[in-house]
Amino acid sequence: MSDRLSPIADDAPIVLEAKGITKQFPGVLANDQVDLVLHRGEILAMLGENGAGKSTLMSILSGLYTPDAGEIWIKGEHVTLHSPGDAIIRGVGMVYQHFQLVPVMTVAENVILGAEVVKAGGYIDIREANRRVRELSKQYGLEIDPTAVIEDLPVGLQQRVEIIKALYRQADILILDEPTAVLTPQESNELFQIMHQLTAQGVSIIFITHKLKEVLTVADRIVVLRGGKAVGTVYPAESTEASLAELMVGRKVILQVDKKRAQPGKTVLKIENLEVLDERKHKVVKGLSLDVREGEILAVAGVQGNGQREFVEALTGLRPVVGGHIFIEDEETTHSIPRKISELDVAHIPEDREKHGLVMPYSVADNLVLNRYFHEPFSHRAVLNRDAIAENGRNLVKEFDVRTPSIETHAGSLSGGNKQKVIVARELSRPVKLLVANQPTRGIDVGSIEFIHNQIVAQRDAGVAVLLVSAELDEVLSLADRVAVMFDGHIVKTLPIEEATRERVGLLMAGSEEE
Amino acid sequence: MELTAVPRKISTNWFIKNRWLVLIFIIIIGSIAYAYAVNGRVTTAVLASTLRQSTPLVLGALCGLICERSGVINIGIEGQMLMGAFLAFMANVYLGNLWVALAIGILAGALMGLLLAFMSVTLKMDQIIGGTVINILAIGLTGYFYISGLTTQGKFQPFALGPLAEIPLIGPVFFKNPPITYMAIVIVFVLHYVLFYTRWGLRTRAVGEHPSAADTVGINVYKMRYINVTIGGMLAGLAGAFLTLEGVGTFERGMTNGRGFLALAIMIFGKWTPLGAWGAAFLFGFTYAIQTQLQFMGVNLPPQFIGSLPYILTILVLAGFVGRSRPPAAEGKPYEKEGG
Amino acid sequence: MATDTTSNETVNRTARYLRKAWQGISVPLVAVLLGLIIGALLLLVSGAQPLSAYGALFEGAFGTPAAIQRTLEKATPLIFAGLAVAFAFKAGLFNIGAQGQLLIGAVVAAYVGFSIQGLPAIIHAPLALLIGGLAGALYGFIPGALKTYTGAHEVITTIMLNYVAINITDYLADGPWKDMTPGNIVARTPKIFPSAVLPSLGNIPTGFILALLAAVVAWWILYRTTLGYEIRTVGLNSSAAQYAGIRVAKIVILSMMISGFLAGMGGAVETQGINGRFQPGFNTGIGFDGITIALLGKTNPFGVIPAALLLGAMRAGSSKMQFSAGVAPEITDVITAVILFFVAADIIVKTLIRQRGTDDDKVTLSTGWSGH
Amino acid sequence: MKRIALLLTGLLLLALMAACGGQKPAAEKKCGDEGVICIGLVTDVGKIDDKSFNQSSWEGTQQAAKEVGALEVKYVETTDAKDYAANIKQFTDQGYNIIVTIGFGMGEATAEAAAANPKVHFIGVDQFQGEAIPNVAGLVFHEDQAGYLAGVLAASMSQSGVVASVLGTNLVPPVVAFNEGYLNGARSVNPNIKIIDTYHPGGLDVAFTDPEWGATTAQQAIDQGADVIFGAGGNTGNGALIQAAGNEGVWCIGVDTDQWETVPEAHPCLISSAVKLIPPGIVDLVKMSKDGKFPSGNYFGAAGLAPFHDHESAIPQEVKDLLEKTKAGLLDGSISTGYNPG
Repeated sequence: MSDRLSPIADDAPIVLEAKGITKQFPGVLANDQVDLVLHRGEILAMLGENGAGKSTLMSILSGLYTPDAGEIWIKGEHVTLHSPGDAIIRGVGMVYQHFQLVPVMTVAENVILGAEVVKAGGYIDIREANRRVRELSKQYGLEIDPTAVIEDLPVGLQQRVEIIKALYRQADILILDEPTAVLTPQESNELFQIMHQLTAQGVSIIFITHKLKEVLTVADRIVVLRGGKAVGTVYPAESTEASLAELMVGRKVILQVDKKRAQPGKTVLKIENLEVLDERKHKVVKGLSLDVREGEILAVAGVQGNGQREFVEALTGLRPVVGGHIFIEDEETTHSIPRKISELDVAHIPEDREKHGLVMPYSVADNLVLNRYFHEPFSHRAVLNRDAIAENGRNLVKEFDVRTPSIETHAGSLSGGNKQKVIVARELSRPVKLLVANQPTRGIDVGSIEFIHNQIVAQRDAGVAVLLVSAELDEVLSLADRVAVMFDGHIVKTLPIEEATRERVGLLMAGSEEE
Repeated sequence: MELTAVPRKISTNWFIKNRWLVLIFIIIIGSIAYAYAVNGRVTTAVLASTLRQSTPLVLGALCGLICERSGVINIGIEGQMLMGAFLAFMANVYLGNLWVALAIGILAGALMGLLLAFMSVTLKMDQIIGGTVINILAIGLTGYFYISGLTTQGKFQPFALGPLAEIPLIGPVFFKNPPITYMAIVIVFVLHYVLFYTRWGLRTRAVGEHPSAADTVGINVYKMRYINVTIGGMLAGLAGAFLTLEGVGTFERGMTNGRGFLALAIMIFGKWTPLGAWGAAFLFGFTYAIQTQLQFMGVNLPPQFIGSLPYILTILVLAGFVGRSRPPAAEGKPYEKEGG
Repeated sequence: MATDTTSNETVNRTARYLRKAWQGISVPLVAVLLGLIIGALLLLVSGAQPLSAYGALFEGAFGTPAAIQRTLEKATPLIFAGLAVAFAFKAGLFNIGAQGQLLIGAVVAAYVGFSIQGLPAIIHAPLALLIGGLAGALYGFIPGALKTYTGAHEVITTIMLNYVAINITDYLADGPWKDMTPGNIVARTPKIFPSAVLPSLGNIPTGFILALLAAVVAWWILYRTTLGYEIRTVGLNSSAAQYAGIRVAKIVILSMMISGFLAGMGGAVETQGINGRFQPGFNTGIGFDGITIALLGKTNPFGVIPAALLLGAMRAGSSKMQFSAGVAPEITDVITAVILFFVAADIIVKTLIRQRGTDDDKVTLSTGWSGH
Repeated sequence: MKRIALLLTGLLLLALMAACGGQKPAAEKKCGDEGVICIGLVTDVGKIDDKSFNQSSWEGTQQAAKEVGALEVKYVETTDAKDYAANIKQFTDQGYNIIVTIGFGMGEATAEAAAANPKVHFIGVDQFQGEAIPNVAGLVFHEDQAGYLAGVLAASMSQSGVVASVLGTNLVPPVVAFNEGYLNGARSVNPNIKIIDTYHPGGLDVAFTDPEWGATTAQQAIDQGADVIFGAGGNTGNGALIQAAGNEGVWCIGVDTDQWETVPEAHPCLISSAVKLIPPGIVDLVKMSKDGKFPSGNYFGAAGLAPFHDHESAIPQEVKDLLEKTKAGLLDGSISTGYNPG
């Protein structure tokens, strides 16, 4: 994808240098003596697992955190960054993984926030701000409506706003934190083109990711972080996915999930012409139909924001259905309440584990009975049985390898991967007919991903019907038996895994119709 | 209703979306005109009373609003008002200058605001507890230190704003008032302007909605909250000063009588916007004035029935027309820089 | 407990519990001390003798059996009100309306007490209590239902309903339920029949025992029943509650009703145990004190008891303090505020006594503000 | 650990001192001894300095104590109506022999305390005695008569033919008595007079401490032509008086005590007050107690109008004459105030 076949010369002027950066958080050494050099016009990929210290390092470079030790040099000057403002002044702009945008404000307001041009009395000329945003978006090819309200925009566009925000502040060092996590392959490619356009205009980019393919495609140079340390600097030309993965994880990684052929049985889930509204009463699921059989994994692939969330919520009873039908085995559950659906042995791994999946201040043990507390043995005639709950907690923690100090520990204090394991343990430790897993591995470490993938496959092999919803194409392709591509609220095509090539699925996800 | 967001172009769509609001507005204006035609004197008196009663309420609501817009819940309005009222009164007694007393009342409110900011921003204390501490503290301190029998040097008297005061109905209601009432009206519009059209307002709202977003663009969240909460305290102090320097002229223990809590309700009622709060405070003041007027007219009902009117009306309006409202997203949560 | 518990583990457990207990109690203890110290400074500033004032306060609260009884009597409605507020907090609701629910409970219990004659005490007194509680529950139902079905914020509606409750009860006491005993011109209900009166067991009011019982039951419901699990889940994360199949609307209404029941019961206990009738002006401020107490007790039913006792003792002792030391009772408000401050700002206290605590027991209420 | 120890020591010390602090050095003579007079006063819910009946009762009690040479005279403020009995007990425990209790609300607690302490004399201000109890004297007043005179004065002084009253709650009988008298007094002068009367619509706990409501209500009445305001309701009424003082050509009348003394802010408008003379009543009763002639049942104190003070010259002579005539008529029963309680 890169226009340049050879890495950019290392003798281009250095714009940013970090020496011996160390940062300690309670209980974890996030950065340990990290060195980093960034040249002008370079795309430097920073590769590492979740928890390797990438985000911490970038937060230090952008002034959000102050390091415990180490020096930062920007454009030949030794600097101390006390706040993001300090970094911005020196031209360092950061695009965070979790967008730092105010949802209820417009694009232009978000762009100018903190760097407003004002008239007398602090008056903000919003028209002038809109004009500036249009100008910038034209200059860099980042099309956007400055008067749109952020919460109405799809994530891809929100990301553009973040980039424009940095450019508006005349950033010439851009840090992109996991920018492709929420994008389709096509959107990612667009982003890469934008990145090259930017570097051509003299901007230097640090690109943080854990996706190996992207790194090899776009980066000029790759720094790998593991356990808070910089474990190597390599060039794309001399690396392979496997070598990068090994460097990143510290051991050999099996990139493919090992699984047998599916033995599909009878249909468990049948959905006909489903229609669902979002919060603003817009129809976002528009006549969706699919079915899942026992013993198979049907993966719904699609770019975030095409109605998957609303679809899964409607399926699990969390959101009213305005049209169509849902059948689980022989029972119609179109308008059933969540409790009823769950009692039909439907397990649900929710998309947002912190919002839906867990009660953070609850102990691990309490979270492990969140949808079964009213059953024997956890309660008897509406009275909880603490011993049974604790017993269940101890067993599941062991069985699902949840790394927690004790079952009394608050779920909120666990790492992302372990939080997800708690949910998976809860959902899979009971009889299951249908497993609905929405983005089950988003933002968690490789070890946990492997574990969860294996659990899902094991369920399939045990005869469970699995509906996997994922925006990660790699995940879809490695787990699915059939791939249903979702775009604009309906399934555009369902392919057997044999026919689901990366390119084909990618195109379908982007909405291009086949045939 | 999108009153909380930045005012965009008002289109016919706005009217359709807010048809209830518009309808009610038309009905209100119509009734006032009719009432004025029937009995001008009573109508004027009732509306003047409405404005008077709404003044401390709207000031208190604005206090809550500016705090919450920056992400800090303030249930200590009552206490801040009481402190403002008390110290303004004491200053009036001992210094004998109403304007100095006013300044001291505002200052007292500012200090109470600062205390709330300290508790909620620096100590990251639960904000409801912080507000409760202020409320109890104010009742205790003012009650303990108040000495009876002190006489003041009078109170603010109304003055007419030139020819404006000659306009029938509107003149005597709006343009013949004592200074703090004028100030309150001005502050409503100033705050509306500041909140939605200026840099300060943009930053304040950002801090209240998404503090880390504000932080990443170099806005000092703590400072913004400190200043806003302190300004809020000043408004509560002003509301208190209204009671002792303009409304009554003297102090009484616990004289705020729950107005700070009503202000809180009015703030929510007004959907966290200054104009909304003003409208809500007006509705409230109006029901109070009407309730008095009903007694004046000798309506043969126990005062307790008439006395419930404002509260029942508020519940009905809230349940029937206003419904769910959306507070600033980050309010109540202390902002914590993870590594800072 | 598992059967293979070794004695070593038991020792460790005991030590852990003791440490935890100390951690739990040290902060409030120091907070009280600091509250008294700051109060003493204030007394000094205003020219009073802190030690004699506190001495009188203490004597008035605990000096004699009668004083202790008064402290308990004072603490009783405060426990109920504190429980009511704390219970609602657990469901993420801010019930400012405990005052109104309490008033309604008090007046209805009085009605049951004076209007029904001839019942044995064993039936009459509990009946009045129960109906008083139910009346409070019904009054709590209103804001709960309004919130669920119209989205009206419970903070506004409960504040409004407090005012309405004052008016309703005043009207009843001065109108249909007025005491028509010849010579009476005062707005109040007739005296309740002796069969409805809650007696004192020695110096311990029955109401106080009921309050302790209510705390145990509230705790038990919250932490040992599926309903409590649902309530706490809704309070901490209503999205997760929905996901888990809990009917949030039902829980919101039910929580407000239980909260109202507790408050109403507090009112009934006041009527039946202390006042003997309903009289306007006799039950003021208790609901608001309930907020303070719930916060002091960190919204835990068992925390509510010592908090209420503390406040009750200060209320009971303050008249002695005024009598003997000439200090106005308002000083106790200042002390209360300071104590609440230090309990909430435990970070200060913990630094002071160098305790490295977890954040486990940190109270977070204000997130419940935004509603569901 | 050191700091914990330090804090604990502090706590212990405090507790110790608290325990000892209560004991007072024994005086030569103390309350309860033969021939010693100690007078205690328990306020109604509210403060001792309420510019209203608590305050004037306290003044009367202090004056009485001086006149009979009492050893001790003290007050306890009631913060919660439930404490009435306990507060009275404060004094009976210490051997006080005369206890003044204030407000109709305390009637029941007073009666009970009287039964338990038959040797102690109780003076119940504003406590109408339905049945006489030997050691309780209810110091009551014909508020309706004072109100009637105020009404006569108001109607005589009004130019506009509209007068108003701003009142505490109707739950308190004396307030109703004042107002009923006021209404009928005003009508006796001018049958066509328009009278705007308003009770505070809140509960008992706020009805007398809401001066802002009083002020606003007064202004609303003034805006509708009222030119005499009768402010009768503690601080709520005081708010009305002060508000009236800010309006040209508006008179105001205070209540309970001579408010010329207690609300100086109202001087510009305050022509008089409908007073009930609590202090002399208490002094009389205390003296009778000392002399062994303590009356039981109701003891009517004097009620009437306070002096006109600076506005003496503003009151026409014929009005003064009318007031004198009315007063005499009320005394001999030829004029009825028309107030008929429950």
